[in-house]
Order: sequence, then C-alpha cells, then structure tokens
Amino acid sequence: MIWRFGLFDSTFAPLATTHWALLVALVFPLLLGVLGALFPPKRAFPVALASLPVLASGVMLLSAFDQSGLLSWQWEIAGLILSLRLNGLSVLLLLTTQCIGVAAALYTPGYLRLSETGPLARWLWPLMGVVLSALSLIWLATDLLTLYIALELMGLAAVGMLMLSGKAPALLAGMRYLLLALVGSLTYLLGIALILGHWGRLDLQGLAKVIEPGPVAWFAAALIGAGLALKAALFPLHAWLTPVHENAWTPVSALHAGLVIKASLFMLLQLWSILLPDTFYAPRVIAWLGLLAIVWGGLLAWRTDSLKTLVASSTVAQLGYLMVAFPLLLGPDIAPLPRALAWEGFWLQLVGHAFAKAAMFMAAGNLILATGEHTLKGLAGTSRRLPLSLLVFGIASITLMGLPPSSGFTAKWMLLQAMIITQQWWAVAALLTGTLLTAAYVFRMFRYSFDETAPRHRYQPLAPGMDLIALTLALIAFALGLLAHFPLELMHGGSP
Amino acid sequence: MIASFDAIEVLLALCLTGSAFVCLFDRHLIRACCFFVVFAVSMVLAWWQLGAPWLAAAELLLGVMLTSPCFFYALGHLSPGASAPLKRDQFSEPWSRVAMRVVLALVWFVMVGAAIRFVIADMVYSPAEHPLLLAGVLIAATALAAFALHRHLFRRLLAFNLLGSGVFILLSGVAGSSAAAQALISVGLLVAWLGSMLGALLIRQLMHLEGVEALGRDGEPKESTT
Amino acid sequence: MNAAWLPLTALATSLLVAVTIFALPEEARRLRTTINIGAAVVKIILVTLMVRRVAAGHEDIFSFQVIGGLDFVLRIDALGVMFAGLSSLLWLCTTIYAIGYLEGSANRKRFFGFFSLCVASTIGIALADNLFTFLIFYEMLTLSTYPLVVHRGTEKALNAGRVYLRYTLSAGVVLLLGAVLLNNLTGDQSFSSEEGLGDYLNDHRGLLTLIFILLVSGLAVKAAMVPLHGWLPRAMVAPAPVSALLHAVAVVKAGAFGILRVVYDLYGIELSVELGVITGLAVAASITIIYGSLRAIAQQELKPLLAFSTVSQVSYVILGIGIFGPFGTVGALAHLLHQGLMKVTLFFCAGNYAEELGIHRIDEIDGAGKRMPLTSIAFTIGALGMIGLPPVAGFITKWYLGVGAIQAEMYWVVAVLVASSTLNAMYFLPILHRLWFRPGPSHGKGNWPHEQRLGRLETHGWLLWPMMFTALISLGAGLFAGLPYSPLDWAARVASGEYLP
Amino acid sequence: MITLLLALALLWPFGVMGHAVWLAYRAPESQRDYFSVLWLSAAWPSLLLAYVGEAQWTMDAWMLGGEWELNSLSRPWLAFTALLWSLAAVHARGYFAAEQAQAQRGDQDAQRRLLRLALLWPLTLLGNVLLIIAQDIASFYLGFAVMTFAAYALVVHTGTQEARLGAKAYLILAVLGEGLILGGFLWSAGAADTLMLQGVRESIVSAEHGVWMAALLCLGFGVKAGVIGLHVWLPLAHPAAPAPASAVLSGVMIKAGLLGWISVLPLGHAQVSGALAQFGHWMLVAGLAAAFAAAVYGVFQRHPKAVLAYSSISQMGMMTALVAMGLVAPDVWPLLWPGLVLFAAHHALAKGSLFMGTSISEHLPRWPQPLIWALLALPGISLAGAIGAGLVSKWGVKAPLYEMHHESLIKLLSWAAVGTAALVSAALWRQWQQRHQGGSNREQWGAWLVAVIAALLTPLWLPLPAGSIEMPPLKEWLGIMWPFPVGVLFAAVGWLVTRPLTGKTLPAGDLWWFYAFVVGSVLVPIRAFGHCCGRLKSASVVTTQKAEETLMGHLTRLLSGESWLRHHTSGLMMMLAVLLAALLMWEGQR
Repeated sequence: MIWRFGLFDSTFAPLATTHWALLVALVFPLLLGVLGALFPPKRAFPVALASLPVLASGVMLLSAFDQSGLLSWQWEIAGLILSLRLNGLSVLLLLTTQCIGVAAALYTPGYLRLSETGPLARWLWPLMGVVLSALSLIWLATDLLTLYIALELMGLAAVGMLMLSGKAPALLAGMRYLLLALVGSLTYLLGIALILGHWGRLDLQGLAKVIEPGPVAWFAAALIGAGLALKAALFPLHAWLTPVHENAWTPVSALHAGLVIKASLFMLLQLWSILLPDTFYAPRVIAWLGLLAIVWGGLLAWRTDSLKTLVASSTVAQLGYLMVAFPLLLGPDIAPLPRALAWEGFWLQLVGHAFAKAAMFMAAGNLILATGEHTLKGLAGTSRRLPLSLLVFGIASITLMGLPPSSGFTAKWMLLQAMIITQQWWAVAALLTGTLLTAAYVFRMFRYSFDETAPRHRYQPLAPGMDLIALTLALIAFALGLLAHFPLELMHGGSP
Repeated sequence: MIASFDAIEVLLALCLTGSAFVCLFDRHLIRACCFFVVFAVSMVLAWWQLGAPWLAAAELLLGVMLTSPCFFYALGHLSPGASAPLKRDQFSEPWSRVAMRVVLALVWFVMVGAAIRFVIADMVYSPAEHPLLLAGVLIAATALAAFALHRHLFRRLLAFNLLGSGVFILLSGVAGSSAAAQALISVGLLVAWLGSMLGALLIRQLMHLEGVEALGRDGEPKESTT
Repeated sequence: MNAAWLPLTALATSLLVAVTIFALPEEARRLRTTINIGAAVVKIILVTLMVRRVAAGHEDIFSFQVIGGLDFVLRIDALGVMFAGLSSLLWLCTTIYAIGYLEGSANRKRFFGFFSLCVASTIGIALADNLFTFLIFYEMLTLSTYPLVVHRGTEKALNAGRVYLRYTLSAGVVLLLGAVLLNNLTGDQSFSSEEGLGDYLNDHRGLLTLIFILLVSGLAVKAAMVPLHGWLPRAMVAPAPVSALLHAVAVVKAGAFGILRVVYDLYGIELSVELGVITGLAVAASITIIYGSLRAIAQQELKPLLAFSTVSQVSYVILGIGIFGPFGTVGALAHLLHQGLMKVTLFFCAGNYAEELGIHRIDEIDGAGKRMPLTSIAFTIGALGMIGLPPVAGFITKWYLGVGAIQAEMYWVVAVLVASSTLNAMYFLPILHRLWFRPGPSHGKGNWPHEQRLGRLETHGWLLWPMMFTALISLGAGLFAGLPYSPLDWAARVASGEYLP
Repeated sequence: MITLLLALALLWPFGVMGHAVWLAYRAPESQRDYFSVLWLSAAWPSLLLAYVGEAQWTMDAWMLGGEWELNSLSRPWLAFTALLWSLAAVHARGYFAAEQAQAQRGDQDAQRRLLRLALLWPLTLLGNVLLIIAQDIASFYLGFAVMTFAAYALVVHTGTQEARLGAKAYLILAVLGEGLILGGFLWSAGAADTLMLQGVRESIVSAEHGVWMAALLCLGFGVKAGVIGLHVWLPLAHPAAPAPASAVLSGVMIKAGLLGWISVLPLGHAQVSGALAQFGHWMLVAGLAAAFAAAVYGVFQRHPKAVLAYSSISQMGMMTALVAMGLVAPDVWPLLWPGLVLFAAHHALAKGSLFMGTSISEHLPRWPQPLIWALLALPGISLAGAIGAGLVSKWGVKAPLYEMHHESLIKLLSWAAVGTAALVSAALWRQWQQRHQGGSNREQWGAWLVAVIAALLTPLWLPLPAGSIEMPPLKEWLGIMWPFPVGVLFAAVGWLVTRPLTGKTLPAGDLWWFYAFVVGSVLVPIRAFGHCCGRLKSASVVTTQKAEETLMGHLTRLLSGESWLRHHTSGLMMMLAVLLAALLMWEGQR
C-alpha cells in the first residue's frame, strides 16, 4: 500500500527544470491570485493567458515523472524536514487540480460580471490562488507538518471563498464550516501529536518504516480519521456541506466540491495506509458509513427542491462510493488483483467525480444565473432555451450515475470487480443502489426541465464560454471512461 | 528542585484548568472573555515554564494581544455604535444533550488519556509528574464537549480556542519542545488566531444582518432547533 | 486484411451527426436535413461494404485497451451486420419520416440530435464484440432515448419517461452486475471466441446459471418480456417516429439482440442447452407472446395496441433462441429483421393516421382506406405480416420457428405459434375490416377527429414514401425470401456459423 | 412460352386490379365501368394455361423455395376453376348492372362496394389459381390465404345484417382453419424437414404422429370444404353473398379444401398405417353423415341459396367420403381420383349455374316459362346424376368402387344422391316461390346458359388423362339414375307431410347458433375474470400509490434528520473517533 503513495526512495534526482516546474506549480497560483486581486480581470482571456504557465508546469512535471519515475525533494530548515514527492498519483491529482482550477478561474470573470457580486468579489482571486496552491502542496507533501500547513491554508481559504457572497445564510453556513473545519484540524493535530510524541518524526517515508501496529498508532489513526472525515464531509459528518454550497458562488462550489474535500480524503487514506496497514474493522466502519452515505445522500438529493442542494447532496453520496472501497484498500487479506483494481477504481472515481462535479456545479450555476430561479421547479421549460447547460448537466450526471462510457462507469466496474472477487456483496449492493438513486435525482431534475407546459420566462443570456468551460470539464470526465488507460497508466508506474 | 518546579506546574495547570472551565461554562459572555485573557496569560507562562520561549512569545502575541481583542470585538465592545452588544447566552440545552456531551467528554478524556499513557509509558505510575499534560487532556476533552454542547456561536468560537490551547499543551507535553512540535504549535496558533478573527468578523456581520436573536442558532434560520 | 476504420467509421457517422446537429442552431432546418439524410445514406453504403466484407470472409476489428484486462472492441461479424443493416436502413426511413412528421414543431434540434445518438448506440450494440462494449452502447441507448420519449414535454410524456427509466436503468444495473460477475469468472470474453464458456461448466454451474439469469433479465426489460414490459405501452406517448424506432429497431431489438449475443456468442448454444436455461427462455417467451396478444385485444387505441403487439412479437425472437436447432435460430434472426420492418411500417401508418386525420382510437378509423389508400395498404401488409400470413415476411419466421420447434420436439411451441396467429388475427382483422369495409367520414358519415391536408397525395410525401418503402420491403422479404442477401438468407448464414464448426 | 403464359396468368389479375384503382381515382364518376372487358378477362389467361400442357417450374428465390406444376391433377382443376371464374365474372357484370348504374349516378355506397368487389375479385382468383398450381407448402398456403381473406369482400358485399353475419362466420372459421392448417403444415414439414407438399404426404405416412398431422390438416381444410361441424359458414354466407360470388364460393373455393386434402393426405399410398386407415374411416363416416344430415336439414330451408348451400355441404360430404377411401382402401385411389376430379368439376359448374340460376329466377327474362324452369332444373338433375355429366361422374366414382367391391359405400352414395335430388327440387321450389319478373340482361343469362351447358358437358372439355373416364354402360344407367325420381318424390311427400305443421322454419347455419351460444357462455366467465383482473389492477395501483405517498411522507420525515445531523456534527465526530479507537483497540487486543 505504501509504495502506491510513492513513499520510497527515488532512483533519480530531479532536473533543474523540474525544480522550476515544481515552484511554478506551487507558487504561481498564489501569485496570480494576488495579481487578480490587484487587477481584477474582466474577461476570460487574460486569465487563460496567465494560467498557461501553471498548466505548463503540470505538463512538465508529468513528463518529468514519465522519464524518471518517482521524484522526491527534501529540505531541512531550522531542524525541520520538509519533503515532497512526485509520483503518478500526485501528478494525476495535480493535473486534475490545475485543470479544474483553471476552468474555475476562466469561468469566474463572466460569472462575476453577470451576477453583480459586490465589492467582495476582488477577494475571490487570492483565495482561489491559495486554495489551488495548498491543494497542489497536499498532493505533493510527504511530511505531516507541510500537510498540516497546507490543510489549514486550504481550509481557511476555502471558508473565506465560500462566504464571499455575503448573504446571511451563507455566513451562517460558513461560520459552521469554519468552526467544524478548525475543530477537525485540531483533532487531526491531536493525532499528529501522538505520532510525534511516540516516534519523534513527521516525515511519512520515515514513519512508514518505523510504525508498527500498536495502541498509539490506533489512537492516532482514530483521531486523524475522525478529524479528516469531518473535513472531507464523510457521512455522517457531512451535514455542513449542503448549506455551504447552497449560497456559495458557482466557481467556488466547483472547486470546493471537486477538490477541497477530496484533499482531506486523500490525506486520510494516505495516513491510514501508514498507520493501519492491516486492520479489519476500521475500514469496514468507513465502508458501512459509505453505504449509508450513498443512500442518505441520494435520498437527500432526490427529495430536495433546490438545484444546488441537489448537486451538493450528490457529493455526499459520491463520497460514499469512495468510502465503500476502503476495506479493499486498507483491509487485510486482500489479494493483489482486487487491491490494484480497487486502488485504480478509487482514484478514477475521485478524479472523474471531481471533473464531473465541477462541471455540474457550473451547469447548475449557469441554469440558476439564466433563469434566476434556485428551485427545480424554476427549471421548467429550460430544455428548449438552455439546451447546452442541460447537456453539460446531463453529461456530468452520466459520470455521477456511473453509466457507460463515463469515467464513473469504468471506476464502478473496477470497484465492482474488486468487490466481487473479495465477496463483499453488501458493497456491491451499495454501488448498484447508488446508481439507481443517482439516476432518480438526476432525472427528477431533467423531468422538470423537459416540462413544456410551463410559462415562459425571460432568461438572462450567459457570457460566452461559460457553458463551454463546463462542457469541457464534463467531457473530460466522460472521456476518462474509455481513456481510463492513460490516467491509470500513471499509477501503474513507479513501483519500487 | 523538582518538587518546586512541580508546584509551579501544578499551580499553572490548576490556573489553566480553572480559567478554562469558567471560560467555557459561564453564560455571561464578557466574563468568559475576561477569563480567556487570564487563560491566555497562563498559557504564556506555561510555555515559558516548559522551556519554549519562542512559543511563549507567539502565544503572547497571537493569543493575548490579537485573539482576545477579536473576542471583544465580536461581542460588540470595541466598535460602539454598532448593533447591540452581546451579553448573555440565552439558550438552554435539553438535559439529554447535556448528558450526552458529558458522557462524550468523559469518554474522550479517557481515550486521549489512554493514548498518552501509551506514548509516555511511565505516566501511569506518576500522573502527577505531568500536571500540564493532564490539564491539556482535561481542557481538550472539556472544550471539545463544550464545543459540541453550545449553540451560541461565540461560545463555540471560544471553545474552539480553548480546545486548540489544550491540544497544543498536550502536543508539547508528549513531544517535548522539539523543532517539529514548536513548528506545529506555531502554525496552530496562527491558524487559531486567523480562525478567531474570521469568526469574530462573521459574528459581527451576522449580527448586523440578522440580529442578535439569530446568532445563537447553529442551524439555518428557518429550521427549528432539535 | 483488417479494415479497422470500417466499424469505427460506421459508428462515427451517426455520432458525428449527433454532435453536428447539437452544434447547429435550431433554425438551420435545411442543413440539418441534408446532414441527416446524407449521413444515413453514407451509413447504408458502409453497411453494404460490411456485408460484402463479411460475405468475403474478412473480419474487421477495431480495439483499444480501456483498463487492464478490459478492451473496447468493435468487430464486424455476420450477426452484427444483420442488426447494423436493419438499424441503418430503418434510420434512413425513420429520419425521412421524422422530418416530415415534425415539420414545424419545436425542439427539432434536440430531437434529431438524440435520434442520431440513438442510432449510433444501436450500431455500437451491433458491432460490440464483448460484454463491456455492449454494455456501453446499451446504456447509451437508454440515455439517448429518454429525451425522445419525453419529447412532447407533457405530464403524460414525462411520467412515461420516468417509468421507462425506472425499468431500463434498473435493468442496466442488473446487467452490469451480471457482466462484472462474468468478467470476474472468465476474464474478457469476446463474442467471437469459438469455445464459449464450456470450460467453466463443471466448476461453476450455479454461478453460470445465475449470471445467465442476471444478464437475460437485464436484457429482457428492453426486449419487453412479461412481466418486465410495463414501460413499453406507456412510452407510446412519444412521437410516432420515436415509437417506430423504439419498437422496430432500437430499444426492444437491442434487448433481443443482446439475448441473442448472450446465448449464441457468449455462452454458446450447447452450454445454454446444457444449463437448461434455454427452455426457460422459451417458456417465458411463450408466455409473453400470449399475454401480449391478449392485452392487445383489449386495447381501444391504435398505438397501445401496436405496443402490446410488439411485446408479443419481439418474444418470437426470444422464442427462436429458446428452440435449439438451426431452424429456431434462423427464425429468431430473421424475425429480428422482419418484425422490425413490419412494425416500423405499422407505426408509420399509425403516425400518418394521427397526423393526417387525427385518428388515435380504433373506432375512429372507419373507412380510412378510401381517404388514405396507400397508408391503409401499408397497414394491411404490416398487419397481415404480424398475423403471419404469407406472403409477408412474418410468415417466413413463423414457419422457421414452427419447424424448428418440431425438430427440437417442443410441440407446444407450435400450439403457441398457432394461438398467437389466431389472437393476432383477432385484433388486427377487425381493424382491417374497419379500414376497408366500414363506411366512414370519407363516405360522408361523420367527421375525422382532426383532419389536415398535409400534402398533394393522401398525406405529406415525407411521411408517405418511407412507409411505402418499408411496407414493400417487408412484403419483398417474404415473397423473395430465397434471394441471396435477403434477411432469411443472411440469417441462415449466421445460423450455419453457429451450428457448424 | 408456357412460362410466359404462367406469368401472364398470375400478373393479369394485378393488371385488372390496377385498372380498377385507376378507374376509382382517375376516371370521372359517370364513366366508371367496374366490370369492363378487362375485368372480365381476369381468369382467361389461367383458363388458357390449363389447356396448354403440363409443365413444371422451380424458383429458389420464391419464399421458401417455390415449385409449381401443371400436372394431370392440377390441369383439370385449373380448367374448371378458371372457367367458372370467367363465367361468374360475366354473370357479375349483368348481376351488378343496376348497382353500377347507381354508382355512376354518384351513389357513394355503391361505388365503395363495387370498387371493393372489383379489386378483390381478381385477387381471390389469383389465390385460387396459385394454390392449384403450387406444389410447395409456402405457395400453397399463400394462395389459400389470399383466396380465403380476399373472398371476405365477396361475402360481405351487400353490407346488410345477414351479409355481415355471414362474413363474420366465414372469417372466424377461416382464421380457425388457417391456424389449424399452419399447425399441421409446421408439424408435418418440421418432422420431415421438407418444404413440398409431396414431403408432407410422406411425412404423414412415416411420422410417428402422422395421424395427428393428418387430422390437423384435414380439419383445417375441412373448414373450407364444409366438413360437418365446420360447415356452418356455408349456409350463412351463401344466401347473403351476391349470386356470382356464391357461385365461385360454392363452386370452386370450397373445392380448394378438397384439393388441400388431396395434396396433403397420403391418398393411395401403399404403406398407410393402421391409425391412418382408422382416421380414414372416421373421415368416411363424417363425410357420409354430412351428406345425409345436410340433405335432411337443407330441405327445410326457405332461402333457395341456403338450400343450395346445404346441397354443397352434402355434395362435399360425398367427396369427403371418396377422399377417405384413399386412406381406407389405398388401392382404389389410382382408379378413383379421375372420377373424383370429374365429380368436383361437375359439381363446381353445376353448383355455379344453380347459384347463378337463383339470380335468374329473381329477374326472369321474357322467355317461355317452361323453358326457363327446365333450364334452371337441368344442372340440378345432372347433379343428382340423372343426366349428362352427372351421370358420367357418378359412374366415374362408382366403377372403381365396384371394381374393388365397396358395394355398401356405393349404396350409401346412391342414397345420398337421393338427398341431393330432394335438395335441388326443394331449391327449385323455393325459387319458384320467390320468382320475380324482369330486370335481367344479356350477360346475366348468357353466362348462366354457358355454365349450364358446360356443366352438362363437363367430361368433354375437362383435360383429364385420356381414357380415365368413360360413359357408363347402358345397363348401369338405371342404377345411377334412380335416386333422382326418388328424391323428388321424397321432397314432394315431405312437403305434403310437413305443410300442415306451422311453426318456425329451421334457421340457416344450424350449429352456428349452438357454437355462438357455447362461446358466448364461455366468454361470460372470461369477461368476468377480465373485469376482475382490471379491478384488481386498478386497486393495486391505488394501493401502491397510497403506499408510495406514505413512504414519501416517512422519507421526508426521515430526511429532516439531516438537520439533526447538522446540529450534532461535532458530537458525532467525537463519537466516531471514540468508536474507531475502541474498535482498533479491541481488534488489536484480540
């Protein structure tokens, strides 16, 4: 399990250009964000221009990984060891982050212009930059201190972003999120404290070597697990999520639901794979909760009247798919084949969901922006007027439903296969139920949109490209299904 | 020598615990705030005592000088003329919730305590040798329970801060004053301050938008509290 | 020589059309029509090419790896070409018909976009070479037909769409489970592999049976087998071309075709017999045939009647699969095409009656033969074919099914066939009587419900010619069944491939 | 050459139909001559075909593989069929003259009826011709089906209540018959893997269940041939149909059933099994029963056409018995069949002219009455075997039976001929009672006259194998002719005896009413069951909807738990941590 996270010594030292690429990937979003605050862009093309180097850095890191396999960096500052590594998984997640981040950034100018956001809009850029930088750092960092810093940075910036709309419900939801996020990270810190106290080090690679199962590891895992579960909105600690998204700006929601909560999940899995290499019950508990999450999230989304709540609740359910895979990733006595399948399926699902959810939020935002209605009923007749937004929504929801040929399907196929090999029938049932529930709420929404009997409204025209950006994201999620070979290839490579 | 140190530590621990408890459970918000200042000052001393002057400085700066004013600001005492200042927490919790939280606090206390027992194996035999550590565990558990119990946003913010301090004490207790621990704690302090500041701003803004009445609710304004 | 471009191009033709249509503005009517028809013609040419290549013994494969041990494979084989041919031929007809039918109505862009997508899915289904690929297009079909079913956007249409999804998506889930189970058991199993799954019989008998039941019940929903048929009559609210396509080729046939693939190409017919599942299939099909006919008798409206008739008729294909022996197979395969041609004709006719005269109920149809003679002749041909009377194509399949049943010593199947013919006659002949022998509004008795003069002939030419074409083809497929490349001939070719080594 | 003629014979009716369509849509109303010379000529190429010679065609592309043949059986059959069709067509031109005039004046209803008839008449003919020449199952079945269903238009023509009832009875039984035939064909062909009628015959002999296949086919064709029990459509349809339609229906179309039997039953086959012979006996009994029962029932009918219909049943019964002999005594068959064909041909023409005669008696021409009535009686007398072709055909079947010593059957047949005589005299009597003057025209009586002559002279023109038919020796004449006077006498006595009895006459269609009653009473519980199912369904729908509503209510309440979760998130996190820790500890300590 540990080698999959790239926690071993690398064969090659990174080249000079790779250093620069790393720097750009980590720092540029932040700088650009600050720049954006100083000179808020009015159109998409300067944003596109500015984000080119970021994307280029991602591609360079990809090619660097391609050439030399695992890369790692280590610095010692005042007795502290900070370390980063670049393996297939982190490249994949980094690229995902950059793509979605750039898409959200491109989407933002048009959105801000159309939705009359007020003076706080300026703050969005730096916060977005911080979130993206912190996310990139999380995918790369391999010591607990850096992870903690990045996590906190990301959390605070995310809270800030989500509250920018400034409405009372948004503030209240944001306040709840803030407090819970902070408490979550303190719980996490408590776990770190135990690790630091017992083994006296924070670098994951070293820890992976020294940690043996024992009470300390277990307590630390429990604390870290609970804290990060809270931040990752895992059922039943998910309840803060929907109100937050209900009132947030669209690009912010896209980023948050697509990436931010995934970062906590990523850390959770990474740390547990170090702390709990072969435990039976803890992953099971998570998986059972995942089962409930699928059902609960699905039901919530199914019965809601608000479009954004629907999208947000679907996140809860989708996280359930990931949770259900935990026993396969962490449990004992899993044969290599199902474990590999589950591992690949897990990340494919995560990445696919990130893209699809971002696209879905954007599509939903477009619909809301155009119709001025937040409810599903307000969508009546949109199929005629806003076909593209609906199409984007539809393509994204194919991924969420896990219907072929989307990435959701391929991921589900792999997960199912792994579950069947390991005979986890309840997990199979959960996955299949999830499909049906997802279809239920997605098509409930479409049902409203296809209603031709509704009265006509005046729709606000959308800025050019807003739909296209969402479409691109949705198509990426979609295409990853058949082209799953390429992202998964990344994760094959780099075994020691 | 050791005994005297112990005495000071015990005193500090008691001071910390006492002020923390008042801070957490006093419905009079201004008084709770004042006790937070006391708590923060004790924390400065405790860091000094634990041999981490850098942390003491940081605590002085961040905890005493920056966070405390945030609270007063949140209560509406630093910007006169704004909407009515907060005075008391008016919410009464159902007994089941209270009981549940008490149980949780106890269990949590036991759990963290047990965890620390495994980290520092000799603590079982001489719990009194680590009074600050013990206080940290106690404060952390209580603050978390209080956080879960309270519905008033301000009190939750306060509880979060105390929880943070408890965790920091605990961290330094188990990890000593290594660079890594200090770095973690410094980051934590910074985050706590940033969080408190953000929280205070939010509380003010909410009060401005929705009025005092809405503030305590930890739910959507329209929902009934369960 | 492997022409990998051929299956891919065939698939891409309609996919690209779908994308192009979505990209075009709603008003670009002429361009859209040109693209639609042009692509349909190109598709037919491609399918002709495929037929020639298959007949010449070539095997064209396009494949790439999706994940380890799982490939996306398109392969041209005789069975697939059969289905592809049906779908491309009917695509052209239905497209032309739909252009005429939807003249002047709203949302045409959406309609034609999803229509093309739907056809792309059927081509994919036809050419898929493993269960994974099949599943991809099978689900794509579900999704692309939903907007067509709810096209009208009325309450009734939306409810029908919901029911449709409930059935098909649940079925998709069951199918997915079966597919994954099978994939776990056997690895990636190509439809073209000769040995079938016989090697697994000894160790995994129960599991194989379970998988078979899962797969077939998943497919049976689309094939509208009782009791999983509930969506089909409801889906009749869709516009006529959609019903025509849904019934004749796309959805129900996809289900039946899937069962064909599972039995013949995945399990292998010997294994299916060995497992004993095949008799169950035949019994289920028989029940469906009789039940569908009985329900059809009770219908008051034309389209639901046709829908129940479809329920009954599609199970002929399944029945043919359930009959072990080359004749049963030939019957099943030929009926796949024959039923498509005849049913599409009937639906076109029903659509024409509704459009031109506003006829929806059976008792409104009195004397329509005079007002719309060509439509009524086409309807008569279709109806007689459904009854199984010569010389329409339906007779040919009924013949082969019956003979196959006798040779498999399943005598009761003959009774089912005869009973079904009689029942079909019981609900079609009264309609024909009304059409031709009853005086109606065209003889000065009463008025048509909603008469329009759509064209110089009895109705709009776009509506008329496709219908005439399919009617003639279904007549010709029966009259000249012995010609080379006729549906029967091709079915025999496929069947000989299945039974002869 | 002959192939061209065949193509012409089969395509010509299409041309005729095309012309009719053209008339209906293009020609002005007043110039629509539905029964033009072209229309009359529909059957002429077929007639020609019958006399050209023997030939054989094989077409692989045709349906399941076509094989058509003009042989010693199909040629005479085609000859009399085509002849009667031609004559009936000419007769129809006269018969429908009034209606045509009406149509030309613009009567929509008349136009509709005539167009229908003009279109479907050639189609029926086409089916009839095809089934005669077909040697493969598919073509035969095709011809049979086309003829059967197209003839519906002929029966229902007038559109009156009776016509609709007759047509309904016809159609229901036809569908039933088609089903039985299909079943029989499938079974026998499937068992022997054959597509030819020849194969069916062999299959019935060799197959284990051969007798059942034979039974299915027999019953299926029996519907057409009016086997007792399945004959009920005949007396219902004939009186209602127009005279020319009745003529072809009764003259040639019911012979299609007979031809079906001859084609599919292994008649004269040396290895006929015991079961099949037993079946033959049953068939024999059924045939004779039909012959007698129909005569007894028929004489009491009021409508002359109904009487004639019963006469047809009776005659077909006799032919059934003769066919059955092919199974019971295979060795007699080679001698018997030419006689049977002659019998059928003669019956076709005679019955055709009798039916045409009914229209003559309704529109009597201004001729001397005795001449007319004598002419009207002639085919009847011939049918009873007293004169002309009847005499020859009777001898044609009797001679082989004598030769093989089936005297009892001969006796029975003679007594059946008594019945025939009684029936034709009854029919004539009813015609006399219901006669009308005037309104006749040339085509009407011309065709009738030709038919009468052709009937009387059947052996002269029927292309039977040379030497298969000979005149009866003079000493046998009495033995053949006696049933006629006896029959007339019987009829007269019967009339005198039953005249005082006033009461309702027996309805035409005898068993039909019983069947209708039985089916009706069976349908009652089925309908009730259907209603019950319907109610059950709607009730279950209501229940399900209610359950769904309740469930949704519960669900909504359940989902309000979301806000509980929201309020207790931090507490839940503590619990989760404790739970995880406890679990891990517990697992670790084990």
